[in-house]
Amino acid sequence: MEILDKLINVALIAATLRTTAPILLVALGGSFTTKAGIFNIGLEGQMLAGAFFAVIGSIWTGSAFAGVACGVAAALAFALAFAVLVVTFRANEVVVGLALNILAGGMTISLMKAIFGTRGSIVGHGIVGLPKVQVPGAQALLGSWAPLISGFTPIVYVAFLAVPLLVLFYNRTRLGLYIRVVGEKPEAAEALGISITRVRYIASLLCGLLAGLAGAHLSLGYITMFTENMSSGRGFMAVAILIFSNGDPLKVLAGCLLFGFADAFSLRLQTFGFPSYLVLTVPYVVALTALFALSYRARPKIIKETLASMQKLLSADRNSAQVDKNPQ
Amino acid sequence: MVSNAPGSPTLHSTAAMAVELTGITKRFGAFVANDGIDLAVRRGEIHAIIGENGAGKTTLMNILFGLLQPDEGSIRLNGEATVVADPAAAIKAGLGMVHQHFKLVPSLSVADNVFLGMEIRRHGLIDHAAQIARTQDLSKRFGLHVDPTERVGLLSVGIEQRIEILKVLVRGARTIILDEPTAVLTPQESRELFQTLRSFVAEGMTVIFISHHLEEVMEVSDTVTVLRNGRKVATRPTSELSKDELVRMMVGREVSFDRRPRAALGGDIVLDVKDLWARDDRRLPAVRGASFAVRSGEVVGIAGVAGNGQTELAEVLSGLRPASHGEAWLKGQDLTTLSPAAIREAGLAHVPGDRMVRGVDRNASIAANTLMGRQHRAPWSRNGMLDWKAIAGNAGALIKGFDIRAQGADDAVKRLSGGNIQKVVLAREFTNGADFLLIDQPTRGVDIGAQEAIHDEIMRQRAAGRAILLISVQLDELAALADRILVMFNGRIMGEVAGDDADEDRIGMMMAGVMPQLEPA
Amino acid sequence: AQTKVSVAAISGYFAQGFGVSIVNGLNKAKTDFGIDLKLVDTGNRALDYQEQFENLAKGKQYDLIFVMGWELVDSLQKVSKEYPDQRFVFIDGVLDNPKMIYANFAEEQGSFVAGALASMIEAKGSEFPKIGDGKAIGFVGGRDIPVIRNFLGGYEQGAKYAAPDVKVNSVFAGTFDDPAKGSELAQALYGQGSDIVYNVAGPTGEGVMQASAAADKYSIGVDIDMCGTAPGNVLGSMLKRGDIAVYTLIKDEVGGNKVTAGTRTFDLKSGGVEFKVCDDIAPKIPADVTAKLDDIKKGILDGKIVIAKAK
Amino acid sequence: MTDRLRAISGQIIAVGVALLMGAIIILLVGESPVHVLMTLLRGAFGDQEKIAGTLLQTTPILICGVAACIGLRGGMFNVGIEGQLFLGGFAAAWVGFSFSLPAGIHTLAALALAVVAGAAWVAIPAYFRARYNTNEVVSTILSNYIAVLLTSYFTIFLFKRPGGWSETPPILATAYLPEIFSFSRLNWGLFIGLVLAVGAALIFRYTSWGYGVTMVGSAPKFAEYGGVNVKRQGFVVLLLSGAVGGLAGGVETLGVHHRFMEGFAPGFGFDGLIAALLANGSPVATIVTALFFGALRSGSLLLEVDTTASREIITVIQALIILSVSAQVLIKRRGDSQAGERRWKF
Ligand SMILES: Nc1ncnc2c1ncn2[C@@H]1O[C@H](COP(=O)(O)OP(=O)(O)OP(=O)(O)O)[C@@H](O)[C@H]1O
Ligand SMILES: Nc1ncnc2c1ncn2[C@@H]1O[C@H](COP(=O)(O)OP(=O)(O)OP(=O)(O)O)[C@@H](O)[C@H]1O
Ligand SMILES: [Mg+2]
Ligand SMILES: [Mg+2]
Repeated sequence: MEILDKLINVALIAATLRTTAPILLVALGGSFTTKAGIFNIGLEGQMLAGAFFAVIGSIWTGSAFAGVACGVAAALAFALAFAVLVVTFRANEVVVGLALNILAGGMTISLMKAIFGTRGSIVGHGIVGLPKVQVPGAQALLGSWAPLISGFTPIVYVAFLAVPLLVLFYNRTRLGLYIRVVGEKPEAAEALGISITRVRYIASLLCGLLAGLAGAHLSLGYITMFTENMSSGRGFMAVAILIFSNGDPLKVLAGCLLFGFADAFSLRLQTFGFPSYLVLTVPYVVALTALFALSYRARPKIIKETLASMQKLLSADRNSAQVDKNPQ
Repeated sequence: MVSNAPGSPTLHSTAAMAVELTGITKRFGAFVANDGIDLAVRRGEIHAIIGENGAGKTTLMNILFGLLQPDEGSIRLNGEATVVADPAAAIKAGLGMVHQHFKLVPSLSVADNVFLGMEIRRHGLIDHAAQIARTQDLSKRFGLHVDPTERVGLLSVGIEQRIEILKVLVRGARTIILDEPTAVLTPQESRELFQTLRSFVAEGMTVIFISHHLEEVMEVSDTVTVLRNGRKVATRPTSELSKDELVRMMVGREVSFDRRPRAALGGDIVLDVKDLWARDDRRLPAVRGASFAVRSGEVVGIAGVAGNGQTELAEVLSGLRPASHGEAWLKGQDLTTLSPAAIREAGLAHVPGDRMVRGVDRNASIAANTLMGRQHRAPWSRNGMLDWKAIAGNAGALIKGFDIRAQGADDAVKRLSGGNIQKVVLAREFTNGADFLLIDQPTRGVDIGAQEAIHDEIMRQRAAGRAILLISVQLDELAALADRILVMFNGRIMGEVAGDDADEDRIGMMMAGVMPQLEPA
Repeated sequence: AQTKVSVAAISGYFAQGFGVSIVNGLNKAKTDFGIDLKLVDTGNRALDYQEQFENLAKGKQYDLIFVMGWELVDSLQKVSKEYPDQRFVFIDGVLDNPKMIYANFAEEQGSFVAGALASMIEAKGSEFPKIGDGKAIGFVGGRDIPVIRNFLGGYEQGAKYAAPDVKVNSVFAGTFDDPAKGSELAQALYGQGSDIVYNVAGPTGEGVMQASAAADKYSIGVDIDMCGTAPGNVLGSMLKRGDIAVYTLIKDEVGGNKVTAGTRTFDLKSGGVEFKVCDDIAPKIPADVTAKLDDIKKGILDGKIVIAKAK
Repeated sequence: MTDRLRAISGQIIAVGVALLMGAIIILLVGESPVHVLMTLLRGAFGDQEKIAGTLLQTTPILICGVAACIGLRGGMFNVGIEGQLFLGGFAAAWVGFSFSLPAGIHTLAALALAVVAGAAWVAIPAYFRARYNTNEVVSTILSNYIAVLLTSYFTIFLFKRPGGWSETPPILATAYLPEIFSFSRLNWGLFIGLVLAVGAALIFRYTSWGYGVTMVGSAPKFAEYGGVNVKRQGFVVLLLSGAVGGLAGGVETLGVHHRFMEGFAPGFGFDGLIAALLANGSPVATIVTALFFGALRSGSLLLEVDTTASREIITVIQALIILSVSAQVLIKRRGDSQAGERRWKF
């Protein structure tokens, strides 16, 4: 019991929110491309580029928010390259995504070496991190639960607020609707004169926007530094979540919270003497298990749909049976 | 610009005409799909267009709706000469088209689909409530009963069609084109559709619809236009016509049923199908209790309008689709329990209907394509090793034997013309020694010369004692080749006609869903 | 006789704490003595190492080649046999090859002091600002590898020696490259009542330092002076003076005092390892703690306190 | 034939474009492209040792590339070669240091277990892909992380060499893959890679099974119609791909490192996959692309020593090559409707 108390507490939930935020942002970005029918495995690279250029921008301008803008711009450039190759040139999405990931890794290190004369990480150098938002009255309102809503950097709030906004976007805006249509039934979009190319470009760029924010959050919000490969597979994790959430914002949130929790929880497990390397596999194992479990569970849905269509058919069949029995 | 100022109906003498097409010609390469067609549709009528598969109906409607541009001819809409550059222009001019293949988004609600592309918005956000309300209004007004909030993915085809019609109405169409609207409907749904079409006319709108179901045409249309081989045969008021006359105009007396000479061979039963049922991809029953037998040395034809379960039947017999009920015995083995490979082993050769997807690997060579299905058999394969020399040699022989126009066995299939691709498939399947040949649309898209060659080859196979099931939407093909013709409609076998007195009226009626008068037993 | 000295250094870790201090020492030597200096980054593929050594050794243009990182040992052994005249300096360890030069660091000594200070402060409980009554201190390692275990071993022994009832909670990030994870690990430790966390995790450890500021708890830096990363929250840093090591070696070389095979040990005694309490913290530390810490340092120097090395 | 010629010349143009962009980047970081290029060439082919070094680099890329080709042939994207390589490497090392067997047999036994480990590691993703159409790209990527951590765990917690770095005890000499030359670590692994590449090409071309798999990859509906069990062959192909991935790891530990080291070969799986994609899935062409990447890598080792440019520049150029090749392969499809395009099946 005492162990449980020590494991599961406000700090754990706050940690879950923190670990969730970057994956959530990048996964929500990927939601745009997923919904538009593009498999975007290049999220990792966009995020890494975002993280790097956010730091550069922050050093350069001395402003965290200008840094974020730089990071987003870099991720947008990657997203644009992705869109040009995948949408216009119809290159294979996986090849382009992987290559852009490699490019981001090599480029950040090269530039780091060119600019700072070293590789590895950029700390100090006048990087300005994002401020933490203290929600007024949180302490008074929630007492010891205040850390759940207060004390995060702005991008964390953006990440969580983006979920309902995306729900609204997909359900209530024209562009959101078109993105869904283009991904789900491009023939319908084409027949109605909706430009598939244009919508997919927009979706790719929106994806870059959020992936860039996610990267900037890693290097200016979560902590204030850049390290080579600091995205550490979060982009791939997001892709996994996108696949079984099909890009639905609420399901994306659920998936990200699951992995955020698995991550935060597994880190705490280590203090109880479990071997570090095994504990570190937990989030990946959870992701894989969820992926397999959900693809297995997809079957009952098919069965359900079949039953529904059977019922419909039975009524239709009765009609035609009547026709058969009473030939004119 | 189409301007039809209200209150000046007599501006033009032809203003009573909603649509006037003059001398429309459309060529696809050397092929003439529409050949100088004139068509006039009066305002406020239901105008049916009928004709065999490939007669040019869809092409003509696509031209009217701006999806295709005519090579020759002109279009007047409501008396105004109009260039219909694209569907947007057609919509602006008050036309609406319900396509043969629906273009709905399954995950969206009915109302969202109806308003897709012209959403009602408030403060920049889509106003679902308003869309639902307007959908509700429209569907009430025209008796198109749908629940606007329901997700389209869960609805039946019939309701999907209503949504397509609503889409057209919402865009303000006064003239509505429906391409084979009843092909996918149950009789009940068809009747409801006609109800709706009549209500359109009652509101002063005009309806053009394409159908193969003559019963329906007789029942609902005011005027009928018959197309054949890209030409217009006639336009007549429906009331002046009988079903028999329609069929005659459609099929055409002058089409010779070039029947191949033959001796009766009918040997042992090779394929015995008993009460076979199967579902289509939407999991709706597509084959409903088919029972028939095919003997060696016999060609059994299956006639029917495309989409009445023939494809599914062929897929079940070749193991590509599970049967939901029933049996199909091929030389002592029940095909419904076997894998595609085992069925081939048991003695099936199959010429698939969708040859580009199922019939070939377009990127592979002719040699590689002729290997499929026999890659484990000598002399092409020994101990699992392929003998490409033998394969290429065989492919070369097939190219000669079947007159395939190609540079050689190494030629990629994608470089061949459609007819030659079909010959590659036929060559492969006809030479694999199977006792049962399942042939689906052997001459679809094939030129006349090749058609002839293919027909000859089928007859040679018959003479060699093969049992042949020939599925075709072309009546003359069946009449020329089949010993017996089964007619499929809506998944059922409606009846059987002997090949040598193929009565096209009778077949046509059965194809249109009309039961033949049963001879007293 | 003053000769032009040419030096190369090869490692995969120049960007991480200890590597940074090595690079600092090399650069200082370069400015002070005008030596030729070449830094070679090995990357992280074991397949590449040997050829990189050969590329360096082949031209015989470097008087000394500094080598840092245990994963290079294998290649180093092979190439040093191939090029017996080439002098290699292996930093941070001793191998069984008597022909090589070793700069060995007693990180367990400095870590012992760090553990002792941390546990004594923790034992004070709420007497000391920001300290709770959890009676635990923490440790965040990078990858779970022997050299990091050696830091942890010294830290644990020191903690136990100074305040036996203070528990040491140790965790590993599994990576040196994920500062976000370092931050999360530290916050987890703080959340479980460890008020002081010692990081030995390279860039991952930067996350630990930043987390101490965020959680307003204490951290202990490693390798270089990290007091500036989170002022007020860093107790001190366990300095591993790679800079001193390379600088002195090069200085000898430049002075005509050619560096010869054998082991140079850099420990508390020689100043190669040092625990530095941050200036802003020092005044707050109770006198008894300071006194005992001095005793402990003396004990280590005298050899009275024997610290077991991790294998 | 002209098609192929056009494809190959397109490929070469694309590589040229990428190199040009690389040259511009090199200029931007303040080096001379010519100097960089000459250094690269010298580093890759300067003398017999350099050439052997290039071949040494080529070996794992080639074997991983063949693994990828096998998957691609059957329409499967095995992005998990990395993980299979790590597990295969560990498995081979384990046999190498745990058992004493006669020379030759020992090597074979170790390689055999590497193969089994690689296949076993991909078995679950392969099963779910074949049975439930679970996206294999994601499942194999995720399993990479687990594989790397798992082998680290084995190495450090279960089998660490006492007093050693994060590595297992050395394997017995009986399990070594013999070296080819006295002056290089280049070993029989290269022959294994070449035999695999040629063998895979021959199997795909000259066996009935290979024919079926090729058809599953290029026209699954046609294959199904022709009686090929599409699901089973998909499963088998991924398994074989994983097996070869495992073998790549075994070759590295038995031929080069003679032990398993934590995190010893990051990125080879991805290099191999990309070499295979660049070779359009042809195992024989993969020999060329792997050699190209091997030369780039080997040349870059000298680059670091002889210029101020970072080796990462090579990574950048590599990525640019892949991007421009991927764009040009499909360039003729521009302008078609995108409506009918296959979406990724999730
Ligand atoms: N046919 C189309 N093809 C592709 N995208 C489209 C199409 N029509 C609109 N969009 C996209 O949908 C979004 C909304 O477009 P729209 O032109 O309706 O904006 P608007 O009417 O100016 O919006 P608002 O009413 O909010 O000011 C835009 O991002 C636009 O790019
Ligand atoms: N885009 C095209 N390219 C080449 N040929 C075409 C094209 N569209 C139609 N055709 C050909 O034109 C002829 C008429 O086709 P159309 O679709 O108009 O026939 P239809 O009367 O609607 O037939 P069905 O009853 O089968 O729908 C057919 O032979 C068809 O193969
Ligand atoms: Mg039709
Ligand atoms: Mg048609």
